[in-house]
Amino acid sequence: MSSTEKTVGTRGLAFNEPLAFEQGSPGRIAYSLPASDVPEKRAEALIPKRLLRAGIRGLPELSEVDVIRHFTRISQWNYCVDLGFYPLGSCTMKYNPRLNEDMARLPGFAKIHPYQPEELTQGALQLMWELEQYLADVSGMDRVTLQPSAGAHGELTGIMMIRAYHESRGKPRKKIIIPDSAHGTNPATSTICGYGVVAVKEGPRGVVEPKAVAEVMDQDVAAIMVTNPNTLGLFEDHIVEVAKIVHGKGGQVYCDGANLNSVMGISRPGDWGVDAIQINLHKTFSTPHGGGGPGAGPVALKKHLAPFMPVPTVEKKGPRFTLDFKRPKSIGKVRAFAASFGVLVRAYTYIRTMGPSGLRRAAEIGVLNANYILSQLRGVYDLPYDRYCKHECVFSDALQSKTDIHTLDIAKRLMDYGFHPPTIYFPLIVRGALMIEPTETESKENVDQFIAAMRRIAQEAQENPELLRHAPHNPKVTRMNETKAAREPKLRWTPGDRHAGD
Amino acid sequence: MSSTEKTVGTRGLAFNEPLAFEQGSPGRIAYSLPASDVPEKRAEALIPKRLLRAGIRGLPELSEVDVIRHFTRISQWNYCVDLGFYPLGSCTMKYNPRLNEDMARLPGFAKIHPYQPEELTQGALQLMWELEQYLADVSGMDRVTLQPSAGAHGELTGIMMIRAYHESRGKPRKKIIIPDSAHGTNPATSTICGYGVVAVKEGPRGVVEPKAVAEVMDQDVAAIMVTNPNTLGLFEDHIVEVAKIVHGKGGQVYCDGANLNSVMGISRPGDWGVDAIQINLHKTFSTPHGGGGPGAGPVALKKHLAPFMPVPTVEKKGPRFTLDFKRPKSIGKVRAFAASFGVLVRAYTYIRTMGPSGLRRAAEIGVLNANYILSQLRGVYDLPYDRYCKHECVFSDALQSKTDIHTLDIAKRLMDYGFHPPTIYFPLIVRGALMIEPTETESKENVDQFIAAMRRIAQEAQENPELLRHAPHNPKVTRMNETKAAREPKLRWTPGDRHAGD
Amino acid sequence: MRYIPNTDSDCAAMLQAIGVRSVEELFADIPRAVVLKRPLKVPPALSEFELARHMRALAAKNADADRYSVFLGAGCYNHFSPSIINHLVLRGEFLTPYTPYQPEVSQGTLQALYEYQTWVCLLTGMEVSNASMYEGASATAEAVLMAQRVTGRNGVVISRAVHPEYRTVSRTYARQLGVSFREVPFTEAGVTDIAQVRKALNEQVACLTVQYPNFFGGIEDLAPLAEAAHAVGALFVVAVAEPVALGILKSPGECGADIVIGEGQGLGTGTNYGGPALGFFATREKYIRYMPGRLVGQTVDREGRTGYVLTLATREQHIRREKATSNICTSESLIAIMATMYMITMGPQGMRDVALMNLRKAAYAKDRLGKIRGYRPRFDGPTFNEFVLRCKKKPGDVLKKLLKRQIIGGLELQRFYPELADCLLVCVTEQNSRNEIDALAKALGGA
Amino acid sequence: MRYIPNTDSDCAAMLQAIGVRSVEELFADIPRAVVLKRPLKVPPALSEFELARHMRALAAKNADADRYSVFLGAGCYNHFSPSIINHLVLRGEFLTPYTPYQPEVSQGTLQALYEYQTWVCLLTGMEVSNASMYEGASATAEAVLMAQRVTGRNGVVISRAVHPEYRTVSRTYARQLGVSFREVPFTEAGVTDIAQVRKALNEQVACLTVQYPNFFGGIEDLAPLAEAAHAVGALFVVAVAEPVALGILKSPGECGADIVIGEGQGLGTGTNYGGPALGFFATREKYIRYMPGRLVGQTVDREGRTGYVLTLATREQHIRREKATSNICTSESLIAIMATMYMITMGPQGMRDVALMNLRKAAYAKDRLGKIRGYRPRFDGPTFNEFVLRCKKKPGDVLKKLLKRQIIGGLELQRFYPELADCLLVCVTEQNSRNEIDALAKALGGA
Ligand SMILES: Cc1ncc(COP(=O)(O)O)c(C=O)c1O
Ligand SMILES: Cc1ncc(COP(=O)(O)O)c(C=O)c1O
Repeated sequence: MSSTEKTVGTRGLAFNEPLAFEQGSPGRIAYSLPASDVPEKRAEALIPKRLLRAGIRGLPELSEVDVIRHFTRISQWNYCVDLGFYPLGSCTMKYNPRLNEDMARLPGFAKIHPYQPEELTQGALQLMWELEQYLADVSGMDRVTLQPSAGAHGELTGIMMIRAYHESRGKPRKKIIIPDSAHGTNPATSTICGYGVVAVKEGPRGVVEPKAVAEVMDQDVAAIMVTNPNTLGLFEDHIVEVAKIVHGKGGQVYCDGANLNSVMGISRPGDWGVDAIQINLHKTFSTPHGGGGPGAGPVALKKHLAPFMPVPTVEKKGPRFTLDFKRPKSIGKVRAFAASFGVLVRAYTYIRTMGPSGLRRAAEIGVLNANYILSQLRGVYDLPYDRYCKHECVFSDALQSKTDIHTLDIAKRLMDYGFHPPTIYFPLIVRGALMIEPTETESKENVDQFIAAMRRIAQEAQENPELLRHAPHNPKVTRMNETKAAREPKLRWTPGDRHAGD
Repeated sequence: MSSTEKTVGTRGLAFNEPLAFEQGSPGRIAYSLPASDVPEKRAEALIPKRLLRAGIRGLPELSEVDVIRHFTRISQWNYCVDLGFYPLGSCTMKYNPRLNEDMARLPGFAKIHPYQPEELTQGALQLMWELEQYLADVSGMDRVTLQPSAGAHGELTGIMMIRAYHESRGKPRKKIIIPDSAHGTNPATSTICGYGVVAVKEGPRGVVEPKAVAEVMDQDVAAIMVTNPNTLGLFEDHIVEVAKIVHGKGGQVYCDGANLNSVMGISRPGDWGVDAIQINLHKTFSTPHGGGGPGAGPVALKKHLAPFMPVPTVEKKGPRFTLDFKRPKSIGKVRAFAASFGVLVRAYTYIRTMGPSGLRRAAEIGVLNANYILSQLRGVYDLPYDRYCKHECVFSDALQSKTDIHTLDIAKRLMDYGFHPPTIYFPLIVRGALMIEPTETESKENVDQFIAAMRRIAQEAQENPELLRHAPHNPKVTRMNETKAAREPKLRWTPGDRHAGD
Repeated sequence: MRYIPNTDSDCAAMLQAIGVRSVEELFADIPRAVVLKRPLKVPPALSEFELARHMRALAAKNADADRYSVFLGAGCYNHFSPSIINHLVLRGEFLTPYTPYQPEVSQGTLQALYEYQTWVCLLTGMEVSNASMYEGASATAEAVLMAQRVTGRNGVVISRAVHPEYRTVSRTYARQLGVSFREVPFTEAGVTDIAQVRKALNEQVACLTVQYPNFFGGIEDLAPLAEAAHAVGALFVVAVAEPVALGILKSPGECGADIVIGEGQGLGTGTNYGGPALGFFATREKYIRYMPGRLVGQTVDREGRTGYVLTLATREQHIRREKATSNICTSESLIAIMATMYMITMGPQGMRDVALMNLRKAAYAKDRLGKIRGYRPRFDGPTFNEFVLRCKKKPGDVLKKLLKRQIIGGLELQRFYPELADCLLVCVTEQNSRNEIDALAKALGGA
Repeated sequence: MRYIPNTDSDCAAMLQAIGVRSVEELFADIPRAVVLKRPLKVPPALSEFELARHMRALAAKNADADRYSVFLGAGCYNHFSPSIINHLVLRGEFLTPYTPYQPEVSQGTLQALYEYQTWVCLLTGMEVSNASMYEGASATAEAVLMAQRVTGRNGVVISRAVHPEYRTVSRTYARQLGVSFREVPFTEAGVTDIAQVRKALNEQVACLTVQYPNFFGGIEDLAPLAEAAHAVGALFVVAVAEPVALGILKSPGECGADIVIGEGQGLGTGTNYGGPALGFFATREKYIRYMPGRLVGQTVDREGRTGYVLTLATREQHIRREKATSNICTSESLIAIMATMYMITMGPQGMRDVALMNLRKAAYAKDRLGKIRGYRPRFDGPTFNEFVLRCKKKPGDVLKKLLKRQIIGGLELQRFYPELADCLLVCVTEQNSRNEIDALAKALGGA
């Protein structure tokens, strides 16, 4: 692609690599185990034969170097934060510090068992207790449950607690109000919690209007789930009033805290009137996404919801830390054991690295980067809500669709330039949305390179639309047949499959 | 390259990345240091001003993620064992076990100081002492100095000891006999040790003939340096006789042990009559090459050379291990401190992983793989010495040069197929040599893929020679202007350089 | 701040380009009343090596398995993870991408997850697997919800030999959806009482859930349980908290399971105080569209090259919103990839070997400890790598004495089973040497 | 064996293709008499986790800097290495290639080494650097040999304040080439006695070699030394064992050095019981063709794209054989790359900060310890992060007492300098906290 020549993206040697299951040779091994130091009884001597299997048919037999090569090769097919700018809106693809990985691997954190006696896990408990204090202050809330394993899991936990709260006061109520810019997890969560969904539209400024909420708010509404800053990257500036309206009718305010990163240290959900909020540690607190998890979604709460927290909570008794299981009003548990502890260690390390001013600066610079992109692409791409944004800015393909170039084409073309595409076609309320979140860990130079690529693509859309329609050209594979994938689902290799490489 | 489509090599997204020195912004940082806990005196208060500098002008200023990306991106431009078959003859590019890396990083090995008292380094000393025993048995020698930092360093140490030995018996003598298939380090070593070089030609079977040695052997010859198995991949089957001839005139037999991997556990230099041999741990014992070191080149010795070993040696006194510096005949030292210890830890780990039968099997399978390649490419490429080989087989471009295709073209084309080229144009005695060492860590399938690529290249040489002349096509860059590099040497960035990416 | 590249002059240039004088202006939309007027109450920043020192000190307050002999399992197993897994998973290319929404630049993650789905099927004997769930307990809960969707029924019969936390989590998830649970007891063999199961099953039951091997290490005989469930039209759900056992045990699929869920932390990831973990979720092809979670499918690109994509997303929250099969979004891809590395490293032979080694060591320990005065196995059925040990002395006191010898001897069952208040649950894996077992025996003899 | 993929049936197929019946036939050329008839005397293979346990036990017999306060330097410095370096260097793409003979598929290593050569020049104030040598002592020896080649002279004047091992190694290397050494003493300021240097220099001298900072931590005044050497036509060689000092000290190049060599283990690699280490070697452009070692040069490919190659190989053994400038082949690329990562991570500000921190902590310690009864600084000149402490009590006894408090207090100089038998060499880096220094002072006060 001569036109991308002086940009970040180019082409180089890559390696084809079939499925592991299509490789190997019988008897080849990559593992080692000690010789048995106990009597080598036959399995049949210990377990009735009818309960035994011969072996796991189909697992490949490779040597150690084969395994190393397999995963090293396929890893190179991935784009990632360690390779470049990853402006996936709402996903907060900030740099994932390596120090956090080291800390999570200390034997005293990695090689401990959740059922060890408390006196042998004081370090782990202390870390969790302190992390709870930090998150409580960042969110302006009273307590935090560290148990949920991701953002959506946190939402679930939060809404369950709200339900339990309402139940404790008589009845669970029936509905949850959700603005239609919300992430899909919000309505899905409501359903699992047994609630119906009442949609509210954002107003013309891209935020929820108190009036709209007042119209739908009644005694059947258990809560509003509001994302703030929202998925348009905008601060819900009526949030305080909205909260009052909801509280006025006995409802609760749940905040989807996926975008907390842009107000951290600047403004606190607790002060907005929020009753519960999940905090995505894998976004705001820098733990790696790992291609889709693990994450962690602690939920911060106001006092009145604290009795309903899942067990155990971590408590400090004098110099000692303990797990408290005796919480009669608790909703129960949303996962086994205390939490996704390894993720907590990483987030804790991050917070201790950043300190109070570092956390605030992260918010500020993330917002600055987003507004800079907004200002530099204004006019080049359609900007449905032209206001200062927070963590991200949302454009659309309205200008390009005139020449039949769509968001998808723009996204794919960005790959050729060496960038990961933004989040696309979300939020749903913006047709052909391009949702761009730079985060604070990108330098002005990187952001400028991205802006330059976006401008060139806009130009290409006019001058050479075919180039975009056939993009991407640089990655090892180009656009995938998604229809075929969905119509003829092939979800696993089966013995007898032809080699995929053919 | 449609013709490489179903092979290992292909193209994918790669990233341009300028020099680190061309990046950054003043004031940006990637490091952190604690606040000072001692008085913050000005440097001028402690050191006369005229000895101080303002700062290191020209170093770039990056953030942590910039550093991560810089090195992650450029790393992807490298071929490596972890990515594929690397049949670089004589270099023994076997798999480098990851476990070895972990062991070398244990704080008890990585965070210890060479001048710590012996009672606080008993583990390190024990490891070195045991490693000496293992290497002594593998080589069939009496003692081993672990001090040298690479193969050539071992040669130097070995020849110095031989010189010291001769001096102790009167005079150092003047010359060293070196077969002309030898690696360049052998003659270079001789010169540094103050010796002239007497060349002997290999016989028609590719090995040194006793007669040829007898002809040049006299009282002025300090030693013969013989590589066995040699750089043609052949076992010097007259070695015992050659050693007798050399010993007969009071000379010493130095063996370049770079290829010990192919006879390990099968036959021992000590039994051939060798007096000293260096062992390249980064070849035979699996420590990683790291793009050109670190290595380690311990020298194994017969008893009569032991007094000349560099200090310190590691000795066992009862249950205790000590460093012995009191060796009056010692040549001195060839490096500071005891050895390239971290490399020794890796080699030790490897030996303990392999055990006696594993080591032997490594030799056997390496030789089997080499002979298999030899048998499958015989006739496709010219084979100057058609005999069973040891660790490697050596072809030439004689058949291809008829169509003006040369070893270099074949080598570059292999890259397109996803393979690293063999060692080329060495040994010098084979015109247009292609020296192929598969090692034991390659599976038959990998070797077969390589053979298939070599055959297709031979075919392409006939059918489409231009394709080869312009190879490689898949890597990020193609053939380099080496003449320009040598004629107008540009060996460093200087402030003011244009961006290299332009 | 080393994680934030922009310098003051970078910021100044950007502010100018935006047309504002300060960053504060960009926050002007936040109502004044809710602007925080003080710094966060978080300790001041520490430099890298101060922090590392602090963390080492904190970690040292925990008793790790390098320093202690640990005989705890109970849903979190201390298996050996080959070194290469940690090295491979630390590659930034695996560690730092997002969920693979853009397949052209995510083929590494996608192929790895396709391989994950494959081995989950091979291991469990099922037809399809999703690309991971949070962990075993919530996966069990999701299985209950799925059974409810498939059958349209609201009853759940669950064995008391299922991990107590799996049961708690299932209840927590399912209560707001009107699911009612009935628990069935275990027998003196330490397995689910099938007679009681049969009594509990009826046409209102969506699923029967058991664990395999069960919480006591006992090996359920799945086939008759499957039959019983199917007889009333209920789904048979099998939870596998210790998948290493499936290296030798007949797969649940072969025994008639309809949904197999479980926990994969033992496959390469380690204990980590219980998380991150790995929920797996497999079922029969006919139920695909009821499944929660992400699915990776094989397809081709425009030039016909094989590749992988996220597919069948019409089940998921980001498309179906309130009608989704689950609200799950971020799951446990990296842990799934680690487990894939583990399974591929182990291969069929390694999985068999490690399973056998667990079986034998635990058998040796059960035998050895059972012969000590005052201790004997509580149940008489076959077990895998865990067993329940009845103690004459108070289990809590026994454990405390063991601690003095750097032995963490097991779990007090009183915590979950009042009727087993005199019992310990003891787990032995390939990481416990015979010496350790003998030391435990000796210490118990003296305790 | 997990490192050897070929199975028996793979082998059988290959043997058949070759046309032999057994692997033994492939070894038939080895004379029977020298075929080994027994297995190697090496312990039987250990599985990964047995071996890891064994190694941990072995490592635990060494006192590491995580558990001890270490005040040892003397050519091997315990500096902090940022976490990212270890992560980056473990990427297989850096760890597992060979020397970059094939530039098209080695641009990563080549660019990194070009960057290495660049910062070595910037740090030392020289014009060209090679791509690494083994370590500091042998690099010093190679500098001597190069000076001999450049000047055609055989005399070397070397300061006694140069690291004793550097001097020993230089002698070991140079004696067979007829080089004679003359050592010059140090003054009461702890630096090279320039009057004695002037006396020793003459027209037979190839080079004057000093260390900067010197072995006692003293900061030589290089400019007059350079002048003195140049006055007799000798080269001025400066060894830098502690390059962190160059974060604040005037560069040797600026002071007139002709060759600067040194040791870079402190830049990101760590102590590792002394190795692997990193020899650096820099000189003036006019001497390029006399230089030992590999050089990376910038050039363009056929399509005009910037790239890097190994160049000027006509100096090297593989081309010039016995006429080469050195026999060095494999050197220390990976350690050079780690040091490059370190330098780029630290940047100009970081290098200045860390140097200042070393200076200040050592100054604090020198002051604090020098005030204790029975201890005082041996020399009165300025020092960087090391200093010589004279003790009333026997230094050996003092050290032994400190060990009881987990303090490794320094190096007994008696080992190398009989005249300093009552002295310790004490090193303080940024890794020694004030608390540690105070604990050392307290212990000395009591010792
Ligand atoms: C606004 C919003 N809410 C919720 C979520 C769900 O978070 P998780 O993926 O951690 O479950 C996301 C994640 O993309 C999000 O962007
Ligand atoms: C035959 C032979 N001898 C000596 C050497 C030099 O070894 P090193 O590079 O470890 O110094 C080599 C390395 O390529 C070699 O192949």
